Amino acid sequence: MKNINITIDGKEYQVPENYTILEACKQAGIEIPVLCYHPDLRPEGSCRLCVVEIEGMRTFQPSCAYPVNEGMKVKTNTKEVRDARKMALELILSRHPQDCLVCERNNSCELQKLAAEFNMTDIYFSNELPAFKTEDESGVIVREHQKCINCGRCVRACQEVQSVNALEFFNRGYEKLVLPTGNKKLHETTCTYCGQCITVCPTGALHERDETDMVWNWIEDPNIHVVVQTAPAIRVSIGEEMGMEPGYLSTEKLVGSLRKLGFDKVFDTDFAADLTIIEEGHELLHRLKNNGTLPMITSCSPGWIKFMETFYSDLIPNVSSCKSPQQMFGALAKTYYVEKAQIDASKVKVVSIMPCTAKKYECNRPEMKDSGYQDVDVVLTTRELAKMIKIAGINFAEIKGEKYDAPLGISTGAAAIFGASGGVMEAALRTVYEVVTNTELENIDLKMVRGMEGVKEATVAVGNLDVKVAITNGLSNARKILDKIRAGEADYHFIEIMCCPGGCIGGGGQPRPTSPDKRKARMDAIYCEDCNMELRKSHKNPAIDTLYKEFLKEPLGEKSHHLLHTKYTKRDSNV
Amino acid sequence: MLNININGMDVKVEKGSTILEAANKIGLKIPTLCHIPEIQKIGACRMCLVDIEGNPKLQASCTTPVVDGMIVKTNTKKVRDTRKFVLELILSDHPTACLTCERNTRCELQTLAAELGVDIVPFRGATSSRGKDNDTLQLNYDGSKCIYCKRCETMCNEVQTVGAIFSQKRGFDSEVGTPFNLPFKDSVCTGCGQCVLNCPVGALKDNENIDEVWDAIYNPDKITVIQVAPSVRVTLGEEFGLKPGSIVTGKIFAAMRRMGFDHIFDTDFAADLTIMEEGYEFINRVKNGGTLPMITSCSPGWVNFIETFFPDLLPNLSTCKSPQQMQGAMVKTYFAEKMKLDPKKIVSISVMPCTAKKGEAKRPEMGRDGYSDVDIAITTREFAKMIRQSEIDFLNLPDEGPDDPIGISTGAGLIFGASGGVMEAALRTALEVIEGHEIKNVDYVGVRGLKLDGFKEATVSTQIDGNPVDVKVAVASGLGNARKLMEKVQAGEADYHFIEIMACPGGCIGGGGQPIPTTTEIRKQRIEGIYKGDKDMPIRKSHENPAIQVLYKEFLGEPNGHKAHELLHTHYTQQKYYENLKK
Amino acid sequence: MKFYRSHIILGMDTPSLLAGAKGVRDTLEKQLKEKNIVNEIRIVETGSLGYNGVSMIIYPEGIIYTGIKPEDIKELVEEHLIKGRPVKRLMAIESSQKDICAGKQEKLLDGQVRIVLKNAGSIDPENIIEYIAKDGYMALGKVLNENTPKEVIDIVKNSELKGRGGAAFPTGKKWEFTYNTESSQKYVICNADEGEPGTFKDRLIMEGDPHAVIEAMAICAYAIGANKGYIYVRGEYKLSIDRIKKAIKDAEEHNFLGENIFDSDFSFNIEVCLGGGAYVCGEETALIESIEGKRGEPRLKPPYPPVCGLFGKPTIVNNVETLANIPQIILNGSDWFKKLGVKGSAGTKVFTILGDINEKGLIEVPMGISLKEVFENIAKGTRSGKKVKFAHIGGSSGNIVPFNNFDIKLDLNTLASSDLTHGSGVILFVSEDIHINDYLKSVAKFFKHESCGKCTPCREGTFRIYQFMEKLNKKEGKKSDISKMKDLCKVMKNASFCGLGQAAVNPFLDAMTHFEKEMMEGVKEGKK
Amino acid sequence: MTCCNVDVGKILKEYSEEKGNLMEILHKIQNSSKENYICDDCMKKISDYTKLPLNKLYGVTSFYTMFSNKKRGKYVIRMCESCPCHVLGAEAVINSFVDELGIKVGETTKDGKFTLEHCACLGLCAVAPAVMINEDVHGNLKPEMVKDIIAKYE
Amino acid sequence: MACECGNCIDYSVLDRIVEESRGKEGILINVLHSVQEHYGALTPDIQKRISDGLNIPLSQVYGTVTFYHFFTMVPKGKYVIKICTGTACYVRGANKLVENFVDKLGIEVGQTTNDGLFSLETVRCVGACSLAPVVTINDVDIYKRVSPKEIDGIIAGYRQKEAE
Repeated sequence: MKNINITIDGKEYQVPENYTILEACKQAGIEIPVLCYHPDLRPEGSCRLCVVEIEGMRTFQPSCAYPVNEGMKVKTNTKEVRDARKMALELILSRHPQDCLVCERNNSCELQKLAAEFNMTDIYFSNELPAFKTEDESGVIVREHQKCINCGRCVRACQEVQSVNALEFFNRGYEKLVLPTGNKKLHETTCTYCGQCITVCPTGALHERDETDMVWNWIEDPNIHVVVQTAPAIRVSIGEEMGMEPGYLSTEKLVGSLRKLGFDKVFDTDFAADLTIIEEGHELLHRLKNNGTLPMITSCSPGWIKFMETFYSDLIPNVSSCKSPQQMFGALAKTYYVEKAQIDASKVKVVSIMPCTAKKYECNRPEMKDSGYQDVDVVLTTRELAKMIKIAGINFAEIKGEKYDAPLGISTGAAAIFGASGGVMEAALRTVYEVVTNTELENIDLKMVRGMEGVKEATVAVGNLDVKVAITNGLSNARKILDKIRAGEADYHFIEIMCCPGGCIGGGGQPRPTSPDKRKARMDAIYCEDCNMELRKSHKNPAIDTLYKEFLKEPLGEKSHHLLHTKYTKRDSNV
Repeated sequence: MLNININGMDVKVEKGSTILEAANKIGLKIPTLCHIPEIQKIGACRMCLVDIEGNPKLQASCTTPVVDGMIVKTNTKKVRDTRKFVLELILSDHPTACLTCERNTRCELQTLAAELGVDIVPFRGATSSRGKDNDTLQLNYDGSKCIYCKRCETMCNEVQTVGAIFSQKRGFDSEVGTPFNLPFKDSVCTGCGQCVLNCPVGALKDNENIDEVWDAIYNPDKITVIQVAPSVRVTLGEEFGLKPGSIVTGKIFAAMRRMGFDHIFDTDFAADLTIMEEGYEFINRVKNGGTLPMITSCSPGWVNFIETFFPDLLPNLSTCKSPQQMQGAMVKTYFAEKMKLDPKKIVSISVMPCTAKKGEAKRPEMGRDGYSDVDIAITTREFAKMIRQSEIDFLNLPDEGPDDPIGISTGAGLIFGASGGVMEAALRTALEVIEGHEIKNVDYVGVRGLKLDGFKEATVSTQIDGNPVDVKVAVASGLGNARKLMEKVQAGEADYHFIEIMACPGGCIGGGGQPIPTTTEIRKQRIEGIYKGDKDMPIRKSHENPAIQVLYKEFLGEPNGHKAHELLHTHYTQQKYYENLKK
Repeated sequence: MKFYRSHIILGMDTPSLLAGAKGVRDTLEKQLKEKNIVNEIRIVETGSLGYNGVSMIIYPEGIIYTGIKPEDIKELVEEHLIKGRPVKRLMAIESSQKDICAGKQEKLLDGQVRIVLKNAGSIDPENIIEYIAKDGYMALGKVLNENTPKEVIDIVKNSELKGRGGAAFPTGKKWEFTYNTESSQKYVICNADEGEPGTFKDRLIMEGDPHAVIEAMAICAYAIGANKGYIYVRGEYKLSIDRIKKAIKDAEEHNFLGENIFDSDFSFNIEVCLGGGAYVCGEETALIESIEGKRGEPRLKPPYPPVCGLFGKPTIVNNVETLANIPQIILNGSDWFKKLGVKGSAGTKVFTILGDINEKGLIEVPMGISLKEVFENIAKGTRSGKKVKFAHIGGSSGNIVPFNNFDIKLDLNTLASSDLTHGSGVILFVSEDIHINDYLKSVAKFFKHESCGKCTPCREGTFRIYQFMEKLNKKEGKKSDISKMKDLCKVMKNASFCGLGQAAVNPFLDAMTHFEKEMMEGVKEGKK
Repeated sequence: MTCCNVDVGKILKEYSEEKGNLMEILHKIQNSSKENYICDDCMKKISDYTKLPLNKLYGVTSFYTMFSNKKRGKYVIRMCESCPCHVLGAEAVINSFVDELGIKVGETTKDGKFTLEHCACLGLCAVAPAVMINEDVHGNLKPEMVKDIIAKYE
Repeated sequence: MACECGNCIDYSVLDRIVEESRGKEGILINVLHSVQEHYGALTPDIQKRISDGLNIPLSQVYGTVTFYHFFTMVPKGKYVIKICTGTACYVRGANKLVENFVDKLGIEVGQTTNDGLFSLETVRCVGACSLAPVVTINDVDIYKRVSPKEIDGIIAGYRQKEAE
C-alpha cells in the first residue's frame, strides 16, 4: 500500500492511502470520539461526534468515513470542531434518560464515557424523553428503547453483518427510531437472537434478559443441586469483563470463581464438545458411506439454526441432526450424571455459561427436553456471569486457579477450539481422519481452517478421499455458501457455520465492546489453550470412552439418538 | 494471630484486624462507601455488611474486629439483598444526572451501583434540600449529591484539623457542610482539597477552570505559557490507567504541545529557584540571628492555615513565594523580556497537584502592573480531563521536553513533590554554600518517607564560619501534624532551625488536586516514583542548574538581591474568619 | 398538415387549472362547435403563460387575454374569432402583449429573458410536433452528428452554466467528472423533486416544456456515456408526472429515445420515478437512495455520484432548470449564453416571486438583476399596501434579506460574497404585519418535519430550534435561548451531514443578525 | 391474489424485477387501496416480489410522508404549511379544516371519509394557501371556503 | 461589659460560661444550653464566640446546634404564642386559629415578627382538652375556647402592653 502525506494539527504524517482520517489520527496518537462508528460495521458518519475540519472544505467532515488524500490538512482540535462535537453530544444526551445508576450498562456505557470525556456538566435543552415501553417478550433480548440514541449500529449489524433484517429505522427526523420489522415484537420477526445488536449497542438500549436472580436463588436453596457448564469461549473472554487484557486465558480462575459463587458442580461444555465430535463425525462418515445428503452442515450454533430454519428451510436435510454441545451436556447431566451421582434429577438445575444470547432461546426450544426435564434450565452470558462475580466481591485477578469436576469436566484440545471459527471443523477432521485411516494424524494443527476470514475453504486428504470443507462465520457470509449450495454450485462434503463473526469468541453474549482486535486476541488464546492440552483429539478423551461404555454404548446408537440428536422446523421468513 | 473462616476459607489475621481487612487479605472485595482505610471507620453507610454465624444481625465488616473462630459469610442472599437495598436507599435521594456530573465514570456510587447490579430505584420521592457553593476559588460544593458518608468531615476535622465543615442537621436533611452553609471561602477552609480528594461522588469537586484555559488557547491574541508541578509527573498516569508512581514527564510536555500551548515550562525550574532564594534566606537568618525556626512557604494550603490559626508565627515563615508563583513571575518578566513579548498578552497557566494553588494564584499581592504571576491554576485531574477532551492518546505519546530558557531543572526541584523534598533540596544547596565545597552525599534519607501521624526530625552537622553547628530540622505533612508542630513551637519547646510543612498528607503527591483515589499505598508508590526520578537526573542540586545560573547572571543579579526581592518574595497577613456573621 | 385560421394558446398549468382553466376550455370547445368553426380554430393547451388566472393567447394576432371566466367565452368567440374585434376588457397589459406577438424573446415582461421558459406557454406540451416545430430535438441531432462527447462537455463547460438546484456547481465540470469515470453503465438523473417551499419553477417547466428536459437528458447521456436516465418527480406533481410520461412515450415513438437514436450508435432510455414526500430527497445522494428503493437518507461523500452513484455506477444528477438550458446552449453556443447575465453568472435564472405582492408568479431574468428591481418592477409592490419587511430568497433554507438590503444583485458572485444564496430561486416577500418569530416558527416547523433524522445535529437540532421558536412565540423564551440557538445553528451549519441541516439554519442566523430585537420580544420579562 | 381489494399481483406484474421502481409500486398499490394505505399483507407481497427484506420496506414507507401503513380516509387532505402558505394565512385555513371535520391533524373521520395531514410545500405557492385532496389541488383558500370544498367530496 | 450603643449584645455572661467550661471534655452541649437559656437563641455570632472560646471549630458548633431540635438560632419573640393542635383542639378549629395568627402577624409558624415581639408555634396537646381550642402565650397566659374573632384582641392587648 502506498503511503501519502497528511497534515494533522500542523504536524505531518505518512499514512497508507486507504486510511480514513480516523485511522490516520489514531496512528498519530489522536483519539477521536466516535459513537455511530464501530470497527465491524460500515461507517455511517451520522453521529457527527468525529467531525474534523479539513482545509478547503466548507463544512466539517466525519473522520470515521472520510478517506485521506495527498496533502490533506486536517484540524481535529479547533474551538469550532470541539463546539460541534460537544453540541452533538449535548443534543443526544438531552433525549437520553439520566438514570445511569440503575442502567444495565452503568460503567460500561459508551455514552456515559463520552459524557465524562467531554466534561459535560450542563445540558441546556429540556430533557425530552421518548415514552417507550421496555420490550422483553422474546425472553432473550431486551429493548429499552428510550435509551436508543439512533446511532444505527444495531441496524447495520443486523442487516449487513448478519443479513437477518429484523431491525430497521422507522420514520424520519426527530421521530426517527429503530424498530423490529413492521413495529412488531422481536420474537415476531426473523430475529435469530444472535445478539450482535447487543454487542454493538453503545448504550443500555439493547441487552440480554438478566436471569442471574434465578441462579442466585437456586444456589441459595440447599435442596437444589446446581450444575454449571462453561462454553469453550468463556475462558478467553471473561477476563476482559474483570479488567484483564483481551485474550487473557482464565480457565482455572473461571472454575475457582464458579466454586466460590457456590455452584455444586463445575463442569465443562468442552466435554460435550468432544462428544459432539464423536457423534457428528460418525454422522458425516455415515452420510459419506451411504450417499446421505451432502454437504453436511454443523448445528452447534443456535443463531445459525434459527436462521437456517427461517431463510433456508430447504436445506434442513443438510444440517447435522446433532444437538449443540450445550444441549448434549444438559441431556446427559440429567440422565447419565444423576444416575452416576445418585441424585434426583428433578432436583438438579443445569446452568450454562455461554458466549451467546441465542443459547437462551435454544434451551427453551420445546424439543430440548429429552432427559424428561428441561435439559438446560438457564443460560447466562459471559456478561451475566461477570456481574455475578462482581456482586460476590470475588477478586478475579487474585483468585487461585482450580480444576473442573469429573466426569463432565474432562475434555481435550479439540473441544477447546470449538470457540473459534473453524474449530469444530478442525476438531472433526482430527477425529474423522484417525477413525477412517486408522493412522495417527501427524500434523494436528490444521491451520488452513483457522482464522478470521468470513469464508474459508480447504481440501483435506482423508485416506483416499479428498474431503472438501468450507467454514463460514457471520450469517451474511453463511448466505454466500448457502446460496451456492442452492444453486448446486457447491461440492463440499462438510461445512461449518457459526452465527457470529469469528465464531463463539465473537458471540452476542461476550464482553463489550467486541472489536476485530479483541476477537483476534481471544482466538489466539483459544489455540493457546488447545496447544497446552495433553489430549487434543476428541476420541482420545477417556471420559467420553467411559460414557460410551457405561451409558451410550455406541455413536449414533439408540440412546445417542434419543438424547443427543434433534430435528428442525421450517419457519416463515416474513412472520 | 487469630483464625477465622470467610466463605468457607480459613484465614489467619492479626488481632485487632477488622473483617474487612481479613477479607481483603484473601482477595474478597467487600463494597464500602464511608470507609477510608486507616482513617475513618464509622460503619455508617452499611454497604459492607456481612453475615457472622451466630449473630442474627448483619454486621458492618469495616468496624467489626475479628474474633478467633469467627465464621463469616460475605455473599449470602441476605447480605446481597440488604446491601442492594441500602444502596437503593442512598440512590433514592441522589440526583439522576450522571451524564452531566463531574464524576461521571469515576464515581464510587456509580461503580457500586454497577457492581451490585441495581436496576430499579423503588423510592423516588422527596429529595432533601441542601447547600450549594459555586463562589469559592478552590472548590465547588453541591449538597444535593452528598450521600453523607462523612469522609470529607473526617479529613477536614481529624486529619487536617481545619474544621471548616461538619455534619449538620439530622435525619433526612443531614449533610456535611460549612457553618450556616456559608460559601467555603467565608469559612476557615484553607482550600487544601482533601475533602474533594475523598468525596466518593460529585458533591465536592474542583472549581474548574478548564474552559478558561481553552479560551486562552483558542484566542489568537493571547500567548499561553504553561508550567507543570513536580508531583504531577508521577500521578497523572493514574488517570490513564498507569500504576501510581509511573513517571510520565515526557508525555506531559508532548501532550501540552498537542493541546496548543505556546510555551511549555517546568515548575521544577522554579523549585530550583526557590531553593536558591530560600536557602540564602535561611543562611542569612542563621548567620544574622533572624527569626528561627524558619518555615517553608511553598504550600498555599499551609500558608492559609498559618495565617488563620497561627498568625503569631508569621515572622517564622519564609518570605519566598512558592515555585508556582516564582515561575509565573519569571515568565512575565525575564521570559517576556527575553522573547520580547507583551506580558499583558501572556496567559500564565499552571498544572498543580493542589486545589489551594487556585487561591494562591489569585492573591492580590502575587503580581505587578495589573497582571498576576499566574492567571489560571488547574489540578492534575483537570489537566487529565483536558487531555481526554482533546482526544490525545496519552499513553502512546512520545517523550518530549519543556522549552528553553526556563525549562531545565534538577533532581532537587523534582523532590519538591514529596514531603521532606524541599528540606532535602534546601540542605543539598545550603550546606554546600555554607561549607563552601562540594558535598558528595546528596541523599538526606532522614527527611524522606511517608509519615501520616506526627512529624519527621533530623539533625545535620555542619560548620558555620568554622564553628560546628548541628542544624536541626523537622518535616511535617498534613495540617493536623502541622498544628502539633506549631503548638510545640508556640510553647517554645522546639529548637529547630528549619521546618518544612506541606498541607497535604505525604506532600504534594497527596495533594487535593491529585487523582482519585489517593490512599496510603498509592502515596507510597508516588513517593517512590519521585525519588526514582531524582536518582535518574543528571543534576541533583539546584545551584548547579545552568539555567538558574544564567538567570541570576542575566537578570536577577544575586539571591535575595533587590530584583529577587521584588519578584520572588512576598509577605503574609493574618486572616480573620467568620467576621461578618449575621446576628 | 392541416391549416387553421387561428390558434388559441391556452395556459393549462396547475395554477390556471385552479383558476378554472378546464371550465374555460370546455366552454370554448362547446362554443366553437356551436358556431361550427371547430375546423378553423385550434386550441393548444400549454403550460404557464406567466399571468394570473386563466390566460390565453390568440394567434396570429398574438393578443393576450387574462382572467378569463367561462362566461366570457361566448363574447370572445363572437367578437374576436368571428368578428375579428379584440375584447379590450379582457386583454392583458398592452406593452407586453406587443412584445410577445412580435416574438421578441429577449424583452418580455419587464426585463425578463426567456431561455428556460422559451416554449412554456407557446406550445402544446403534450404535442411533440409543436416542440419539434420550435427547433426541438435539433440540439440532440446536432451533437449526435457533429460533436464528440468531449466537445459537448466543452461547450457546456465554456457556457459557464452552473447548477440551478441551489449549490451552483459548474455543470460542465460535473459532466466531465462522470465522463472521466470509466464504467460500462452510467446514469443521468433529472432531479425534479422540487420541494423547497415557495418554488414551483421545475413544475412549470415540466408542465410547459417537458421535451426540453428529455432532450437535455439525452444530450447529457451522450456526453457522459450513459444509456439510462431517471426523472425523479415529486409524487405530488400529478400533472408533471403525466406530461413527462406522455412526452417520454412520444419521444420514444419518434426515436428521440430508445435504440440508435438518429441512426447513431447512441441509445438512451428514460424512466420516471416518483417521490414519496420527502424534502431531503432533493439532496442528490438521498435522491439516488430513493430511486434504489431505500429510505431517502443522504449517503456519505466521497465517493461522489459522478464516481459512484445510482446502483454504484457513475451518475449525473441535474436539476430540471439546469437541464432546460442545455438545448439552447447547444443551439446558440456557449458565448451567447455567457453574454446573458453577468461575469461568473452566466445565463438567466428562473425565480418564483411570492408573498404579499401584486404580481406573483414565475419570472426568468438575466443574472444580475437587483432584488429591488424585482420587487418594484416585477412584483409591483405589496398587495396589501403595507411596507415590505424582508425578502426570503432561495426558499426556506435560503437567506432573509431585510428591506434596507434590497439593493443586492441576484447573481451568484454578489450573493456568495455576501454569504447568501439564491438557492432554488424563490423570492418570498413578507410584509410588516408578520412577526419574525411567527415566520421563523413556520420555517422551523418545516425543517423539523423534513429532517431525515440521519445525523445528530440536524435530527435533534431542527427539533430544538422548533422548540425555541415555539417558546418565543408564546413569549416564554429566555434570553439565553437565543444565544444557545445561535450556537446550535453554527454547529448545524458546520457539522450536519448534508445540505439540509447545513442550510436549514440560514434564515435563523440571518434573523438573529437583522431582527434580533424583534426576536427578543419573545423573551419573557426577567428571564435570563 | 387480492387483498384489501387491491390486486397486488397484477400491479406488481406490470413492473419488471429491475430495481428502481419500488416507489412507483408503492404509489400504485396505495392509490388502488380505497383506504389510501398499504396493508401489512400487501407489504409482505411486495417484499416477496421485490426481494426487499420486509424491515427495509417498512423503513421506506415510514420515511416518506405520502405512504401510510395505517388505514386512512377515502380522501386524504394534505395541507401545506410551508412559509409561503403560512404568510398568507394557512394556519386559519388548517384550523378551519380541523373544525369543519371535527378531527385533529393525523386523524381520520369516523365515517372513514377524510384524513387530515400536514405536508411540506406542495409547489402551489402561486395560489397559496393551498391543499391537496387526493390528487386534486385547491388554492387561494380562505377559511370560509373550506365548507364548500369538503361538501364536494362524497 | 455591656456596650452603650444598644446594638451590641452584652457577651459577658457568655464569656463567663465559656470561661468556666474551657478545657473540659464534651462540654459543648452544656454550654449551648446555658447560653441559649440566657440569650434566647444561638445566633451565628454567639456560636462564633463559643467556637473561639472553646477552641472548637465553628462548623462543629453549628453542626451540633442544627442536630438538636431544642436549640434555635432565631431569637424568639418576647411573646411566644403557642397554638395547641392536639386532637381535641384540632377538631374544634385549631387550624383556623393557626391560619388567622399567620395572617394577622404576617409570619409563618416557627418565625418571629420583625419587631421581635411575637413568635408563633404550634404544640401538641397541652393537656387542656376541655378548654379546646387553647392558645398559650409564654406558657403563662392561657386562652381557652379561642375563636378566630378574638385573635385581634389578644394581639392588640400585648401590643398595648408593650407600648406602655
